[in-house]
Amino acid sequence: MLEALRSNYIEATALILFGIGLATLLWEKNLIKKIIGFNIMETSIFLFLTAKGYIAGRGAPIITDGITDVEYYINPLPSAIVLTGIVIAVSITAFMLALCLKIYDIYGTLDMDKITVMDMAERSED
Amino acid sequence: MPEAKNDKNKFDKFVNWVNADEDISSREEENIADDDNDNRNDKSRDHFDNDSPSICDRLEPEDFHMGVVDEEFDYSEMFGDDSGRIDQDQAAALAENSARRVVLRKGVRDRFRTTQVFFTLVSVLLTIGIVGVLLLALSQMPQFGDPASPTNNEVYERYVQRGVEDTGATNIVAAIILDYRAFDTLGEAFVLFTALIGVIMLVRTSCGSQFILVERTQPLMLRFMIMLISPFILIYGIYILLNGHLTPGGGFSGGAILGSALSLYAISFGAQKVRTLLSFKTLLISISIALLFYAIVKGYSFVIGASGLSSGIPLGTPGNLFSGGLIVPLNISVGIVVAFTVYGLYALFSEGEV
Amino acid sequence: MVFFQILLLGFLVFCALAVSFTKRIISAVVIFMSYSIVMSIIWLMLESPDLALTEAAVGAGITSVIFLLVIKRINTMEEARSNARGKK
Amino acid sequence: MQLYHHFPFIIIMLPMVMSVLILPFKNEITLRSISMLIQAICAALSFWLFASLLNSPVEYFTYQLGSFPAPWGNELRAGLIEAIMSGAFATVLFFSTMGGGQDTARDVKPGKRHYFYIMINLLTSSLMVLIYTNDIFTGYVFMEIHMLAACAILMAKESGETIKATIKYMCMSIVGSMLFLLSIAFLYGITGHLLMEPAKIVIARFAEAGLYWIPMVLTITLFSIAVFIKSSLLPFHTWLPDAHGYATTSVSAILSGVVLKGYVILLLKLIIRVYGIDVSDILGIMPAIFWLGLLSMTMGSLIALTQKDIKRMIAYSSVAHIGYIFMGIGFNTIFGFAAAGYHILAHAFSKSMLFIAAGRFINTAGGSKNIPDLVGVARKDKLAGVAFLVGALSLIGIPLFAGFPSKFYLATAAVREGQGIWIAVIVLAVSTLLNALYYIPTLQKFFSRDNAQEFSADYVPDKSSSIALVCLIIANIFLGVSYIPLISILERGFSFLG
Repeated sequence: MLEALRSNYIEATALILFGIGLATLLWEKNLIKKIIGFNIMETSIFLFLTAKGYIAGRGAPIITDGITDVEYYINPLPSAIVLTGIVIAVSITAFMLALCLKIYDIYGTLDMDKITVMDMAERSED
Repeated sequence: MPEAKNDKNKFDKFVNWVNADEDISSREEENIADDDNDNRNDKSRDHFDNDSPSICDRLEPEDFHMGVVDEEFDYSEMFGDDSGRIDQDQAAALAENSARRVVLRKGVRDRFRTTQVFFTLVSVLLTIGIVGVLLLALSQMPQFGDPASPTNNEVYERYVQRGVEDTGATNIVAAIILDYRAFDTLGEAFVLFTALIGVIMLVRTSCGSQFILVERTQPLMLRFMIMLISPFILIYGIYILLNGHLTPGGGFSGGAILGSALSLYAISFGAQKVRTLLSFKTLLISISIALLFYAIVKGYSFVIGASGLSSGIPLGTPGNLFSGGLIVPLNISVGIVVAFTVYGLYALFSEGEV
Repeated sequence: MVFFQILLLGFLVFCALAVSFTKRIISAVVIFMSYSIVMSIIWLMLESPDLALTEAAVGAGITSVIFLLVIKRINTMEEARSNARGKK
Repeated sequence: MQLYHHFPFIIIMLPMVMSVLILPFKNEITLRSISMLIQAICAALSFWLFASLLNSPVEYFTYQLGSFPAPWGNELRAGLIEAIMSGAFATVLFFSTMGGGQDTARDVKPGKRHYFYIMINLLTSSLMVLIYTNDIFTGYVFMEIHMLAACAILMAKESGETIKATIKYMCMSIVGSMLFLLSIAFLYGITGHLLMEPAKIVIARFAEAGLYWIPMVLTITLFSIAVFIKSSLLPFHTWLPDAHGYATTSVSAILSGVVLKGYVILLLKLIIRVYGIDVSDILGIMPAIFWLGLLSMTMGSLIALTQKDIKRMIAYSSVAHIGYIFMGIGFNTIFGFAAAGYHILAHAFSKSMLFIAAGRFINTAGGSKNIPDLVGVARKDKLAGVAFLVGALSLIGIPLFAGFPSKFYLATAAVREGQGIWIAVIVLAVSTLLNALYYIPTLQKFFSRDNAQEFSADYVPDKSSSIALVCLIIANIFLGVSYIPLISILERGFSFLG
């Protein structure tokens, strides 16, 4: 198990980053730190995918002067997927940050615990 | 920066509020007072609902902030007409109100504490468990970077070997994005469009842009440097955009660079200058046109491809600028969508008004 | 080359942990900026230049700018709120 | 290449293009009628596609997007199941938009109306992609649009609670999509394919050879957990009551009836088309889905018993009925899937009707959602009372209404399935009893004559919501009566979904 992880160490760090991002998203009180946690999780999966597409000793998938032999280029499909994924991550971050502004405007705080307590207080009254 | 003062003492202030009995002057309390009154007659807590036009007239430029003015809680109604004189029944109601609140707070505080500890424990165990399982699964996955891994199958070979003759683009990643799997990129452009519309719904104040914001003029040094740099950024962005199918880059990165060039210009020379060139209406219209162009042109090539005909679009000689068949116009349209969305997001987040 | 990759990956893990342990939000955002810059360098070493360019332009560029703008907006709302209460 | 082969593509592109085209319109009526027209066209095209598929020799067809075949280019695939589901969901969307129109006009501020209807159209088109796609990563991309659009319409009402509900919903469903993306990464790592059929060939080969055992189990578990979170199965349901409780009427109807189900259809396609029934049997995830379904059925109904707010009660009953659907999926047999599909249809139609009727009750009672304040409200608003009665009875499982045949077929699926027969039948009976325990008292309160509140007469329900309720009642009864042909079509469809 260990020497397998030693050989694909990039994917191992990607999965550790995924765990850290998930912990930050679930565990962090402040909303903006939750969104940073989400971004860390997202980029870690993209790192995992790009590492999947990498083939040792082969270059970037730009066909140079007509050589279309497979030996010279890495797998382009993961790069295409991750390119699409990065822009999705930006749009979700923008949407959530707009929500943060709105939440701050109403509740006066970005701290999810305070908001849940206010909610508990409110619901326990009616 | 309120959150900047470390959360510890802010939270303590909050905890003393939870324990405090008489002093209900802190801001959280204000919100609680908001919630009680609104909730009693159960109108949902619409701070912004009074969209009578008068709200825009009362706005002065300097406190033209996102919705802060609407949210102001007018104490005068709550404490009689002038804040000095409180008559008897209101005082009695207030006393009874705060007594009940004391009882409530103890229940809330304990419940809050238990959920807090339980929640942190669960998420710690959850993440360690998930990471452990993932690493276990990773140990069985194919090795990093070896050519014999299952991902190097016929899909990869065709993309590399016949990518140029199929699509005419030498940058295979751009070929995949804009020709082989163009439907994903269509979804991609619509994700950006959805995010922009969502942010507009949330952040754009409804008072329109008749307010000329008091522009803080940037220092001369910044303006001079930006005046020097921005043409090069624009040229670089356009280069990346147009040569997307030849060199690394393409619609997304080129558009992002152009968008940040626009935002840079707006920062230094004031959003008003950019607004004359690119008002909210033109921004939305140009994004819609770019999206429609992508959807219709690519829709045509989807339908033609599905019914087996060959779309009569010449692929051109690979290597020179207009060689990728449909890839270059699609790159431009995706670039426009990304650039204007990026500028729109910047403008919405910085002034709440494009 | 491998050592340099391990160094960068170590820096990534350090940044990811540092985000949740810093007190101030602005330092968390700055740490995240460096995180995405280092990520685009790693993608460059993994032979995918498209991703490096997009991550640098979109990930490090736009996301961080939006984060900082939101923090600035929250500050101005905070001051407007405190002087609004002061004025009343 | 007949005409109906192009229908799935048209059904997807029409709402997408229209969502961009309705930017200039501002007035509420035109926006709503355009969106409803689009949804009606999608429903009509889906039923036409369904009819032409019924009597066509081939069971399903794949629609190749662009000029490159399957493993290289993108692909849509349409069969009987996809046609029925897209038709049913488009109809439910149509009636929910029509039914809740009056509340939307009041709740959504004038400046934001056309953005609201842009999001409704984007929701429609991304839902259709989730149903028709044959590519997992396209499913992920449009799942994000689906989530963003659902959050946008959820917070269109702009009160404090809806914004907090949206943040909670978004945090949960972001974790869901991250797990989905991670399992796509793992699946691509071992199979090298993103499209479903080529991936199935590779996975079948690995299953025989016993290669990559843990990654395969991991991918199917991550897919299932992602869909559990997004369709609010019990342990992951905490976002649902706030989201559905505080949204406007049509948004609650859409969220409950349609948005939850799009992900379940995607999971069904993944299980049947990527892994296949026998491989997923070996992988052993199905009993977990079965037991989570049972848990959610009972606990959802128990929590719904304790609710005082009418919309939160209906929201918790959605959690229970999602449990029924996942119990049906957990059997991992064609008949189990057919019964789950039937319950998806029955729940979509009855739940949206309940929410529209509840919206009208709340309006007649002057905006208060607590059941004690709604006593005798059905006397005042007769049509909404009948609609609520039909919806509640169908969800309890009274014959002649949509809920009965689906619960009956879930029970027969349990009897046919070898393991865990008695537990399933017992839990089905218990949760039906629990359903009755919280629906019947509320019905009595609504229809009670004594101590009825006097309701101010200023709220007059508009005609379109009455039409929507009448049509939904008819559809509910149709689903309840014509179960024999429907279950055989569903069975045939699911056997060819693979």
